[in-house]
Amino acid sequence: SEKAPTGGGATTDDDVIKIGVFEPITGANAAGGALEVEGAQLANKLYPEVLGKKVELVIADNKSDVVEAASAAARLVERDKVVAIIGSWGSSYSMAAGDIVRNQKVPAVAASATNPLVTLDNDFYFRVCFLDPFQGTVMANYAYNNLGARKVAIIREVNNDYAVGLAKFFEDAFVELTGDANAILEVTNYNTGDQDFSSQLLNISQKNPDVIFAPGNFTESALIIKQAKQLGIDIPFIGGDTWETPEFIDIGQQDVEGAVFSTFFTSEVPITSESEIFLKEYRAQYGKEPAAVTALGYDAYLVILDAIERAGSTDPEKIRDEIAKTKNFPGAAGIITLDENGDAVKSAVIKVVRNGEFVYLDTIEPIE
Amino acid sequence: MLKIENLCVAYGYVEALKGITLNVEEGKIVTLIGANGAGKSTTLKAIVGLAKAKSGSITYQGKNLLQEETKNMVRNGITLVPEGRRVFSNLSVLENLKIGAFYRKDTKKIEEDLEWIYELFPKLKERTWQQAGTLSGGEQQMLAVGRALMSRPKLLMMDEPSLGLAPLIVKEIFNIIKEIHKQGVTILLIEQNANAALKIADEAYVLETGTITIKGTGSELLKDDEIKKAYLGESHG
Amino acid sequence: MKKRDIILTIISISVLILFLMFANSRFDSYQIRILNLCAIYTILGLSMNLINGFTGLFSLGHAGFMAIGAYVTALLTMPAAVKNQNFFLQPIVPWLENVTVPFLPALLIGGIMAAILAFIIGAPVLRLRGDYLAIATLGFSEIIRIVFTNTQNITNGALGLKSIPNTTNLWWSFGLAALTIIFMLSLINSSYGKALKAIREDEIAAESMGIGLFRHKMLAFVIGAFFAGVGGGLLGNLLGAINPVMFRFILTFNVLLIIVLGGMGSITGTVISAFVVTSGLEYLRVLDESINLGFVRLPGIPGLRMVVFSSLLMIVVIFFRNGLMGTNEFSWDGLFALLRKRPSFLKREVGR
Amino acid sequence: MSFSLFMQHLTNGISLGSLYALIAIGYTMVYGILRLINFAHGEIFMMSLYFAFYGVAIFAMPWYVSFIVTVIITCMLGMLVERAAYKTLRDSPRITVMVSAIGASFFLQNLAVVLFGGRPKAFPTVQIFTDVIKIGTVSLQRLTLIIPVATIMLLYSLLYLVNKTKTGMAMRAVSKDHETARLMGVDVNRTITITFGIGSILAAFGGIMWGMKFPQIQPFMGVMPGLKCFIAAVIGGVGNIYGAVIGGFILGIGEIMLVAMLPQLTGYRDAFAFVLLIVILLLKPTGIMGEKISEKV
Amino acid sequence: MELLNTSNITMKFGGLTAVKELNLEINKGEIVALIGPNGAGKTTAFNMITGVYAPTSGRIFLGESDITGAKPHLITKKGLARTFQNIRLFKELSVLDNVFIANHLHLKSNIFEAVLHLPRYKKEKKSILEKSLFLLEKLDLLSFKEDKAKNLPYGMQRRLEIARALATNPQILLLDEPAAGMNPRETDNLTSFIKDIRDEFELTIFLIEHHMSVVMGISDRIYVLDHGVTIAVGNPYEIQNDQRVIEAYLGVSEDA
Ligand SMILES: Nc1ncnc2c1ncn2[C@@H]1O[C@H](COP(=O)(O)OP(=O)(O)OP(=O)(O)O)[C@@H](O)[C@H]1O
Ligand SMILES: Nc1ncnc2c1ncn2[C@@H]1O[C@H](COP(=O)(O)OP(=O)(O)OP(=O)(O)O)[C@@H](O)[C@H]1O
Ligand SMILES: [Mg+2]
Ligand SMILES: [Mg+2]
Repeated sequence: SEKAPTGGGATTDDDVIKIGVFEPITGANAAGGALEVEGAQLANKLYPEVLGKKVELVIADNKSDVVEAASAAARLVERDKVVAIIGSWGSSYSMAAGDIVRNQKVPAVAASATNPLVTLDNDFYFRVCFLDPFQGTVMANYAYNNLGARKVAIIREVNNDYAVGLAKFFEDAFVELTGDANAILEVTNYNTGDQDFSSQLLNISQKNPDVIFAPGNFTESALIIKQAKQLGIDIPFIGGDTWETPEFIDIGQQDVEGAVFSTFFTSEVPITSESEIFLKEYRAQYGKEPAAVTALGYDAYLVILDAIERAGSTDPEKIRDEIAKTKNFPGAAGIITLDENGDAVKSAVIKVVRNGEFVYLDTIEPIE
Repeated sequence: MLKIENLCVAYGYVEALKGITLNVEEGKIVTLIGANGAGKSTTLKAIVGLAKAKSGSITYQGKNLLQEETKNMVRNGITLVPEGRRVFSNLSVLENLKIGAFYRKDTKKIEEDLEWIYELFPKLKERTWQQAGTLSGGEQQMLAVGRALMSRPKLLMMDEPSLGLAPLIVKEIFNIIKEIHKQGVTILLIEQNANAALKIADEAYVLETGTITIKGTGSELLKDDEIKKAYLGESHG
Repeated sequence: MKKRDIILTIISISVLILFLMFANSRFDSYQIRILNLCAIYTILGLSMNLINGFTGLFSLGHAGFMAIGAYVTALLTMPAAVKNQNFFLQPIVPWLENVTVPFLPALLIGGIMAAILAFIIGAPVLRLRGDYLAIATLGFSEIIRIVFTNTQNITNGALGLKSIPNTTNLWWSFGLAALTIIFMLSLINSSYGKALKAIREDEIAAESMGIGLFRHKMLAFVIGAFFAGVGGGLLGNLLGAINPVMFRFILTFNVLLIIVLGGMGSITGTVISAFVVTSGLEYLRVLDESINLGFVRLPGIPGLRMVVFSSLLMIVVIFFRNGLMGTNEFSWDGLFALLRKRPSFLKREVGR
Repeated sequence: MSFSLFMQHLTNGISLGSLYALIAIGYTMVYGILRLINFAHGEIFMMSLYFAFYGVAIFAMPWYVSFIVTVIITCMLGMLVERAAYKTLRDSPRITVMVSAIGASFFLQNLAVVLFGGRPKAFPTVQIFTDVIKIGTVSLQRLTLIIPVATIMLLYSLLYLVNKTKTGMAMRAVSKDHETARLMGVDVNRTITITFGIGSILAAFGGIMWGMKFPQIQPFMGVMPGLKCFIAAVIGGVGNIYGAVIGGFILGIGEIMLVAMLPQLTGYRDAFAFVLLIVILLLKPTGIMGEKISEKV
Repeated sequence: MELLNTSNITMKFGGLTAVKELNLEINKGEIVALIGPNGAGKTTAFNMITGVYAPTSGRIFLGESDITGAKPHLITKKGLARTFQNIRLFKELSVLDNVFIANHLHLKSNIFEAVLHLPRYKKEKKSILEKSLFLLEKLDLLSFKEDKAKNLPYGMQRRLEIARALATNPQILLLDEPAAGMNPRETDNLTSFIKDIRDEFELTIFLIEHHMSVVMGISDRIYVLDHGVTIAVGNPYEIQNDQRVIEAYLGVSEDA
């Protein structure tokens, strides 16, 4: 259409290449969004140029809202003429942008959106993290093998697609491991923003599960674990990657000690040389330990940059083709190889809260 | 006591008062009569600051009233019995009376005045605890007058106090007005019942579409043919 | 209508059609999306104005009706394969799996479902008055959302629906918006519309004049819900992805805002306001992003846009209590009178 | 269900209910006087938590100093909100005021995002209140005992204020007719400001206790409690202070018991408040304790 | 022929009996007045008859049909219309619309016909418009037809309320203190006006009034209530000389 006459690049300004960062900066998921933005910005600072041109990040707030998300994505593509997009935290926002990037033929690389639907049937959406089914399996294995659990209860955030998905994948994996159709004693629900979970917890505790799996946001999860302790419930809690934020510990304090979860990356065991650069620079700039999703935001930027380099062009479609070919790319959060769906095949990391810190426990390799 | 000069009031584009001049002397009963919409209520509202004057002046005991806020009027001794009763429907009869004395601090005297009101309106005493909103129209009117008296006004202004009242009560209200007047209260009265009003008035003004057309003593106006024709009707006078 | 007015109206409509043709071929998808949203919000605003502005019912349940319309339309237009892909956690109920109908009937069914629900809800809640009605309808809209979150095998729960066919385009949205405007104008000026206004003015008097309160309130409520459902369906098939969280109270509030700013009880006001608010919100997006002034870069402050937006809103509400148009409507006579009185107005409009 | 388990549920319900009650009173106060759903009440509540947080975390005040300062600042904030969003709209159509109220609520939410950031913060807890004690088989925080007592105490002071004092009488008069109240010498603006101040103080009390029980604060945390407590007020009969407390308890205990008795309905827990609201309104359109408003024709 | 008939209607508000066992019989073509001290229960009686309140006990008949406890709009459809003690016009609507709306109850077209302007609706609309204009003309309100009702002078508003009530095609018209707020002169005009409309529209009129000049001037019969109890029924002459009525209501005759 209109783009054709300008030739190869969609950028209007020849000196800069624009990459969109499509994240929830405000609203319910602002915390997660901010972490990914940090990663992308750090990467941009370290690698500000490609093809001899300056790379500029254009940050668009999807306001943790699906309608806004679609508009924000459209705006990035059409008004800002970005050549690629990073994001978003929260699979539903990525899904809302899915049609736009596909129709406008601009590639998007999600950092931490783990819902299978994000990339499914969409040639223009990629991600640098693993998927919920894998994460569910990892945690089910951990509960079964390491904690010796045979009966589990689940408390999930029912209006959060991530939590609902992860709970289901965990359930399937755990039932298969135990061969016991009743291995999941109970699945109980709560809503985003709830603060009282006492009755759900008491109900669960009556069934005496070995472990409680609580996929959901760190905010509610920290409160859940805290309230369980206050009610005298002494059952181990395990969860997913969203727990890995400083607030999880701030809010949960001594009560979240011993909580175990899976995540993408650990700073204790740098995986690649890129990890070391990332860690060094991040600590220097922010004076704290990075979250996994920050590393993923960083990686998403690098993958795009690498693709532009290989394409030797700023034509979004050519960039897409190169992103799709990404193989054994050394990112900060591990080696990235994208499969035919555009999903990264990677290892997962297990961490535990110990003495007010997230401590590395184990690495789980991808299942082939 | 109260002097109004060249007062103009407008609601948006509607000019309700087009420069009226009016004088209320201490200790008198002054009445304002006129057709519906002539601007009678507006005059009273302007005095207490509920309607904004566009130009002109209102002075009360030498003080410029246009600068005063409505809430300070009772302190100055000016009380208005508003058109349409406006009792506090969610308050009891007793509380309505008490709120009439809101600014007063002399608790003892308030109690005495309460008794006085109950003497004037025995009906109200029967209904001390009833919510004012459920009183009948006439009862509410009595309550509104009683409430105003509780502030011990020097100048009592009443906007159509006989509206919707039974003949017996109308007579009673006029007797009460005379009674209050005897106790030294100056009265500015608006009435549709021009006949009765003129009978007790020392001084009367006729208002027509925002201007004063006739003024005189009550008895003068009662005899005026034009007034008879326009306001008193054939079956009267 | 005067002959002059008919001609002017025909000219305006033709100009609008030409504009849409132009927009379709020359505007980028972002601009087209905003235009689509404007038209959809016009429909939503008008439907809410019928209930709140013209009938005086304080209803805050719009997001619920929109949710019904959006889900029904989406589920009816998605091909079976897409549905199966969406429902990967728990399969969709069989009776929904294979039904696929064209867009227009799907929209209509969406609207009708919303209307049926309004009818069921209305029977009990329309007996309530004022704030109580407001809070009860708000409650129903939340209940709808919570039910949609929990009915995994019908709505896909929290996962929402994606890959909904992007059928909504300028012709659909503007076409339906125009039909809605015509419908509302005709309704409001009919005897039924006047009866609704009478209810708004004074329920007791209206009832004493022989107007059945319940029946007429229900009429407004159900018709409003129908158009809200249609608007919701258009919105869902514009976005391509919906989920229950999207239909929170804030969505109702956005629509409420449009009608209050435009003038409760004014169709013209609602239309203008829908366009101004929808595009205005997009313009304000600048505030959240960093601004490059050439020599310095001002960092964007996330959230500032909404702060500015809500202050603007409050200022407008405080200083223009009756909104842009009050209860007045556009007429050619009125426009000419305005132009004659204030020639500068014309200049400003043309200058832009 | 065993007796001890039931008691544990009940205790949790009472403690949640009394928190709801506390905030609901604030709604009811303002509604009673202004006939206005103060949508910003939930946000004033949220702001009070931030004030307390900053008092302790940034200004390193001891918790009791910080809490007192919080109550004062929140009170002022409430009065400020009244000035900005409501005062100028005294005689506007209801719906306009409602929109302004919702606008004020969004404004405060987003202001909080800008000022405090969107990420949640941990509310400073006070050991003596949050320690867990055991009574029989029931384990509870000390706070759980304190909250209902505080609620009941505040309830009675308020009842006294509204029904027995001159200020209270002025409040009730203002609620019906501003002009006439003014004629009687009542300072209407001052009365309304006081009402908002008191409502906000209650929000601050509620906020502080809420924060200690659920030590997590973020800019949008006022929305759900705000909505639920308003519902509690309506259930009880909005405008009626007793009603607010009763409504709060019914809602708190009801929510907990719903989940306790019917675990399969946990996903619908938030709907409970709305369903209850609608059921009560249908049975008794002005709430349990609400005055009957039969319009006299 | 009896048009309106109540048998022992009683209305209690909590402990208060506002109206006790009221028996009215109003014949076609009559003008009947209901008087009594403030708070006697007159308006309450109206409210029961028009369906605003459902009586605590007793039955109300309009012609043949029992209208006890029926909804107000259904009672209006049966041919009973009223005005209010405190004027209740549709304030923001035009004078013409106020009257137009009162015809809505007889509209046969459904909403689709109305929205689509189908022939039946067009025809009905035309006749409603003609009838409304005719009424406005009859009541001397035609020159105000485009004005908002709230902008009319008070006396006109009262007249408009009557015009609106007439537009519902009533057999019987209930007027609650039509002369309130009018000066004696205007009151005189009202008296002849009520008689005129009775004749012109073949109405039966039932009114509440405190102005004795009106009541005594036009009533065929008068009911007197006191504390909810009927203390007298009779023609104006009888009532004026009834000792109980004088004591409770009229006072010693002077002028009213
Ligand atoms: N709030 C208002 N807004 C607009 N116009 C008003 C308002 N109040 C009164 N008016 C107009 O001002 C004029 C004077 O009204 P006012 O109430 O003073 O009359 P009045 O002499 O007291 O009549 P009445 O005998 O009916 O009480 C009228 O034309 C009236 O319509
Ligand atoms: N809704 C109600 N609730 C409680 N009491 C009521 C209600 N309506 C009327 N009353 C009471 O019933 C009695 C009769 O009232 P009503 O209005 O019928 O009197 P009325 O005869 O019309 O008097 P008026 O001539 O003053 O208008 C009064 O004592 C009044 O307080
Ligand atoms: Mg007047
Ligand atoms: Mg009466």
